Amino acid sequence: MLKRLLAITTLIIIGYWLAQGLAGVPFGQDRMLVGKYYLEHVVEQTGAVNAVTAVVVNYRGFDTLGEVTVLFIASTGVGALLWSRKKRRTARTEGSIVLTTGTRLLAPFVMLFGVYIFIHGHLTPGGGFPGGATIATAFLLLYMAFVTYEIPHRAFEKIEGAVGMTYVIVGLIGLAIGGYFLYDWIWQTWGWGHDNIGRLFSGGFIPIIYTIIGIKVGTELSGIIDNMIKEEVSK
Amino acid sequence: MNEILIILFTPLLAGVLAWAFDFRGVREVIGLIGAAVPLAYLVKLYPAVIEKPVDYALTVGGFTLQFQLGTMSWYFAAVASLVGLAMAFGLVATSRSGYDWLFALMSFTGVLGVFLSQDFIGFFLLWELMTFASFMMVLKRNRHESLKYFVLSVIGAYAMLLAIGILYARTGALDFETIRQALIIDVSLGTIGKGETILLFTLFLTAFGVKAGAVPLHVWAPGAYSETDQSYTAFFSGALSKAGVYGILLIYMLMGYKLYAELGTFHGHLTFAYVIAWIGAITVVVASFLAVLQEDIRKLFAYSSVGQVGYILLAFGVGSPLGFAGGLFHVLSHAIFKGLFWLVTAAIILQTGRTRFRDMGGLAEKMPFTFAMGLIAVLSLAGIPPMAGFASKWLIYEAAIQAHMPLVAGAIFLGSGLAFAYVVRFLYGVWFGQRPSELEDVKEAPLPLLLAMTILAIPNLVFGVAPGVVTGYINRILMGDVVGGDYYRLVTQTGTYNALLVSTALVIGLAIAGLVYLYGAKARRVPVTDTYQSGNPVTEEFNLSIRRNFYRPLAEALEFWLRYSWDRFYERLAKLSEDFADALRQAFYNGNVQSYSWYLAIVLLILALWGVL
Amino acid sequence: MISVYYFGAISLILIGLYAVLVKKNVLKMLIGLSIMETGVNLLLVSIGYISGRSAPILSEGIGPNQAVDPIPQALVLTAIVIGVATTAMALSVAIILYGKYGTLNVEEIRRLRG
Amino acid sequence: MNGQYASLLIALPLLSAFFVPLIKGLGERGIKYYLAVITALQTGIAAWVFQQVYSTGKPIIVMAGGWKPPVGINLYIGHFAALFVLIVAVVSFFTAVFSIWSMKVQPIDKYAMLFLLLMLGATGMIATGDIFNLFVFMEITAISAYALTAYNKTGEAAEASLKYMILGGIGSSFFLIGVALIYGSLGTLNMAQIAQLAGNMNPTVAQVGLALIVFGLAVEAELFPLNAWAPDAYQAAPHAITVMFSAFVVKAGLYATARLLYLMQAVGSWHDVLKLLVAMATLTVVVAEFAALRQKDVKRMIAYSSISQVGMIAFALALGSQAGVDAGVFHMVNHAVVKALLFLGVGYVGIKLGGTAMENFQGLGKRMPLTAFALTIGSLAAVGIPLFNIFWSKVRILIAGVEAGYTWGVALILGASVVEAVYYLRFIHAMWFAGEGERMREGLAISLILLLLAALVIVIGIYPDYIWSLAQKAGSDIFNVGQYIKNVPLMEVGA
Repeated sequence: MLKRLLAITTLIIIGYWLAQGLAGVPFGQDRMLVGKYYLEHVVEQTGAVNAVTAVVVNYRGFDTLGEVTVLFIASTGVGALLWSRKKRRTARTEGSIVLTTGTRLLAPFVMLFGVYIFIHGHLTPGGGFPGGATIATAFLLLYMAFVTYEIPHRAFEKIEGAVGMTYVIVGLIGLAIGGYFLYDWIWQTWGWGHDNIGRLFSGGFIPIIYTIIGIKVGTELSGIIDNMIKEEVSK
Repeated sequence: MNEILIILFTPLLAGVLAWAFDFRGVREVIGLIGAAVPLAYLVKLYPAVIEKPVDYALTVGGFTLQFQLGTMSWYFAAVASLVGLAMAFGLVATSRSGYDWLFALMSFTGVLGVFLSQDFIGFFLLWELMTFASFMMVLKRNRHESLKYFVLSVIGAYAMLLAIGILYARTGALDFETIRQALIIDVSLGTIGKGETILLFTLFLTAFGVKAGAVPLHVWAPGAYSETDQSYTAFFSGALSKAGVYGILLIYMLMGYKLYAELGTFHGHLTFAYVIAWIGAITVVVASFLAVLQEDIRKLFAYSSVGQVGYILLAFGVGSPLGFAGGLFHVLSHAIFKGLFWLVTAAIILQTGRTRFRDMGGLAEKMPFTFAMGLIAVLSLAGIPPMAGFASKWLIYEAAIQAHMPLVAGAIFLGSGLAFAYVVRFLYGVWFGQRPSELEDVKEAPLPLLLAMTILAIPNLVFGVAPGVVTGYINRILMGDVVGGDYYRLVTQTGTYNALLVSTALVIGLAIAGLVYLYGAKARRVPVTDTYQSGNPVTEEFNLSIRRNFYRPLAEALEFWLRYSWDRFYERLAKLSEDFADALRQAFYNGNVQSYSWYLAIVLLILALWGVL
Repeated sequence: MISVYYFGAISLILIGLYAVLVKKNVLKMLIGLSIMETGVNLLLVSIGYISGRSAPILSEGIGPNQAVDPIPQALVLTAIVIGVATTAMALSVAIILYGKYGTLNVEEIRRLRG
Repeated sequence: MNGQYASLLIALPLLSAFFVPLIKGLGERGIKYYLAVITALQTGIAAWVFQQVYSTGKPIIVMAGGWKPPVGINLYIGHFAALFVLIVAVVSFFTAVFSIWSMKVQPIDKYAMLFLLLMLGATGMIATGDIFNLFVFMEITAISAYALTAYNKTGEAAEASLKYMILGGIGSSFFLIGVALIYGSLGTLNMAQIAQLAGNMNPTVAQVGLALIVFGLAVEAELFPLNAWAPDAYQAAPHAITVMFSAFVVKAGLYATARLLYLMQAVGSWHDVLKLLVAMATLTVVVAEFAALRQKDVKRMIAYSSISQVGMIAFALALGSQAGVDAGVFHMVNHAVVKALLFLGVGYVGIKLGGTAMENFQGLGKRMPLTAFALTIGSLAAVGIPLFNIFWSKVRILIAGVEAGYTWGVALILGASVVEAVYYLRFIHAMWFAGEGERMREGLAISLILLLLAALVIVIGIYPDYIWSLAQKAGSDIFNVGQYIKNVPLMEVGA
């Protein structure tokens, strides 16, 4: 009991301290410095309408490269930790009728919707990560509905690796063509899609990268699900 | 000039080579050359050093290490390399592995470096090297003693490093010359306060006290001296303890004026010098008493070595020029007679394998040459005229009396008395009397060991008969005619000592006694139990003979004092700190993630409280 | 004295920390950890918000000075995925822990100590 | 080959990590050799960058995506980063060669991926010039460290990884709050611009922000109360990975703390944070040394000693003086070499004799003389014996410490290093003068690496000038922030 009281008092003091700090950063005030530059130049410098996507992929593309690596580490780590020679699904109860028929109907559309999200990343909110996550939910639905369903995890690992490599190769091409790593050579040097801003084929290499991220996140998350669901079968 | 570099680093190089080429013949030859080179170069540089000190600077790791061969450093280096050469010859006989050669010669470099360096970084580096090398010699044979030795000397070394840091922070310099000037100027400026000067003084005193074996910090000496290859102990106690004493001189040179200004005087003596004098006095008394009560030769000589270094501390503590002269002379004489003692012990242990009085006796016939060397060492330590020991002790007595320090002088007299007591017991217990049956087939010590003994015996005799040689050089060190007289006579304000006259009188007297003994007296067999019971019944328990508990009554008399032993105090302290460490570890790293996250929360709380308040 | 969004974000963080500090079960601690991460993400987004402006999609209606600061939203995208990654790793370690220790009580998982 | 090719330092490990799943067919040995080749390549690039930076004297600014700094993210590879990326690459190469022989636990391909990404994370953390990018690379390092700590899949490994995860998770969340606060008040994430604008920040926000950032990084840099996870993580991780932990993962955290600390000099409460850091660092040294005194497991003992030396580096870096930072960097380099040598040796013995308990090390001198010799050199160096490399940096740190007025701190550290001398010399005694055993065959590659590192330790010990000049340049790279701001080509972004 004493421990909880002690914890609460400590946290209240820490909370008060944080609040005092945050009071110096009043809510809702316009303190943008670099943000203003982005908003003013995003359309003509990157061709993307969605400023957040431009920042994520183009201006701060390095972060996203790191980001994709973090997820890659997560999926490899889970794979490494839960590794065993023979793993098999040991679920016994089949999904209810509603679930199985629903999944049969919905799975393709959920995947399609996921693909839609990351292809239109530079136009509408959301991008590679939410798109990938939606695809992963489709696979999760299949797992829950059918007892025997398994994703081809060897193939998924290969896709993951290949797609990751393409991301880095896109960066290296930028280095070769434009002289800078992750340089948007489609928009800057080749100048494609300058005319149809706001439509699909615009935004430089943002759609390409977001497709890469979408596929990668989709395969990785389903790989994690696959690793966690299966159990070691000692025979 | 890189002569200094050669002097300094040939022993180390030779040690490494000896360790690398660890074969029977090669190792010894390399070792001997390595030990001989410094002495040779020192002698070569003697004329140059007389006019102008030889300087050499070396930049390593951003620090400039300055080395200088001045009159004083030449003196200390010569003493060290003389004993080092004797040690090398001794090692040829006693050591079997390159390991001993490597670390013996590395400590040789360390000592030379300490005497020659003129800036604190070089001083500290070579000081640590010397401590580490001597520690490794002891580590090989006994872990507990070596760790005790290492911990105490590392505490000393780090106390010195702290003092160096403070001096560097205050004076912005590391080399002795600038620090000396800065401290003199500082007396008027007063940037270093009284408290800080006392702190600096205590830190330096601990550092050099540990190495010299002053009383509270002497506990490592018996263990370290007895638990290593005895011929190395000749160097260990002969030369390494001199580094501590050299440090005390360093305190005088660097901070003397500042300490005088800050601490003033006490009954007409410099306060800080008075402290050193008393530390020396207590060391002499305590070490001599403990030495007398020992049953093992090595322990006996270890305590006696600590006592003798106490003499030197006391001499420097007296603070008068004569005191310094006596102290410096005693540095030389202690090195030669103590080194000789340890080589004699090495020979005894090498041949008989025994170290306790109880198992020895009557070795004079079996090992006549070693006996002769032992006799010279005994005379020199006890301070009997023809030997160097007498001259230096005489100077120290003169200094103490002139400086009106009766109690301190009293301590020296008591110390010399006790020294005579344990030395006589060694003489009679080991060499004369009944020879145990197992020692029948004991042969004389091997030739290299005998050579080593002669190297140290000759100076005993030469400087005994002609002390003026040494005092002449010492006058040059102290830049003043401190001790008058020519080669054979020492003249001070309160008395003169004509060494030649006294020696000739002694020789004649001995000759007469020899004649009487050979022709007149009838030799009669004395049973081994012919003891001096003075009336007590001879029971099994109280059977005192020269070889067993000879000084038991003295021990009973000192019962009250012997209960408190520094050694046990330090052991308890070490155990306490180790248990504390254990408790701390169990408490803090208790393995529970929750408590770890609590530590994080506490740090956040501290930050919050600091921020909020 | 601070806006309700900040208050919400800070209280989420503190609730998460409370769970880590007090709860005995490892899974509850991990849930506490992810609550804390969500709290931090909410704080990050609410710092970027500028009152009276809309999402930074610069289609026809919205010009540069009608849009909210895009950077915190980009950062949050990354922070969320990091939160997912940490939680995934933590859960797989929890699986191993349960396999090897047979318990998830933090008090008993103490083989490495001292 | 203009400076931008330095971005290969990040691209190469990433590309090769993603490539591993595709070459899974090569089998275990193939992947291990692939790992060694990639780390060798990385060392080559790092050497080229090192030579480029140190010959021209100007740092390389890699601008990701071609955008000028405050708009885009820039990698600032100055004197420190060039030196340390090279150390990271070299140590990773040694550990890769070591894990060829030592790593038996399955899925080796995943081990290779995590190994490369740990190296990537550390390199990124050292090279980046943007706070949030530092957070992302810190997370890459942290998460791959979590996975690698638990890689052995034993109970202890999972427990150690759990501890690291929870403490690391809390630390990074609070670090993110700090970043949010700083971004909230300054509007920029680029380090150079933050250093410029830090002066006119609102004092309370600055104080909270700085405190939180330093708190978050202190968990990664193992300062006193926050390093409870470190001994377990070092002990439970595979032997090769512990080498990387102690050699550069901790250093990256320390560097980030120092970098951000000195960038925010203009903040009002800077000196108080420095004092707090010095206190924590001194406590780290003392507690870690005392904890190592009666250790039964040698690996955990050396882990504690590594933590205490890291505490000493943090002490030096937090002194707030140029001499202190130089000494700290010099100690970082020495510590990396010595600890790599020690952990490699202990790991090698751990695998060959099964377990790293003290009993296995009894009489090692007779059984594996080469490794025993290397371990002795390492322990003597760690204790700070002259003629070995750590002596020089330890003396410099302590003198700088006293100069900066922390005499008590230096006294405590000296007391702690006496304790360190005791347990290392007991270790040496156990190896050479206790126990017995017959001579065993020692692998060539690993003995070669051990002897190379031991030789490096002695060479730096005898002739430290070159490394000291590097450390001075690197130290000034961290310390004088004015030069840092001038080097980064900041665009005028103001409204």
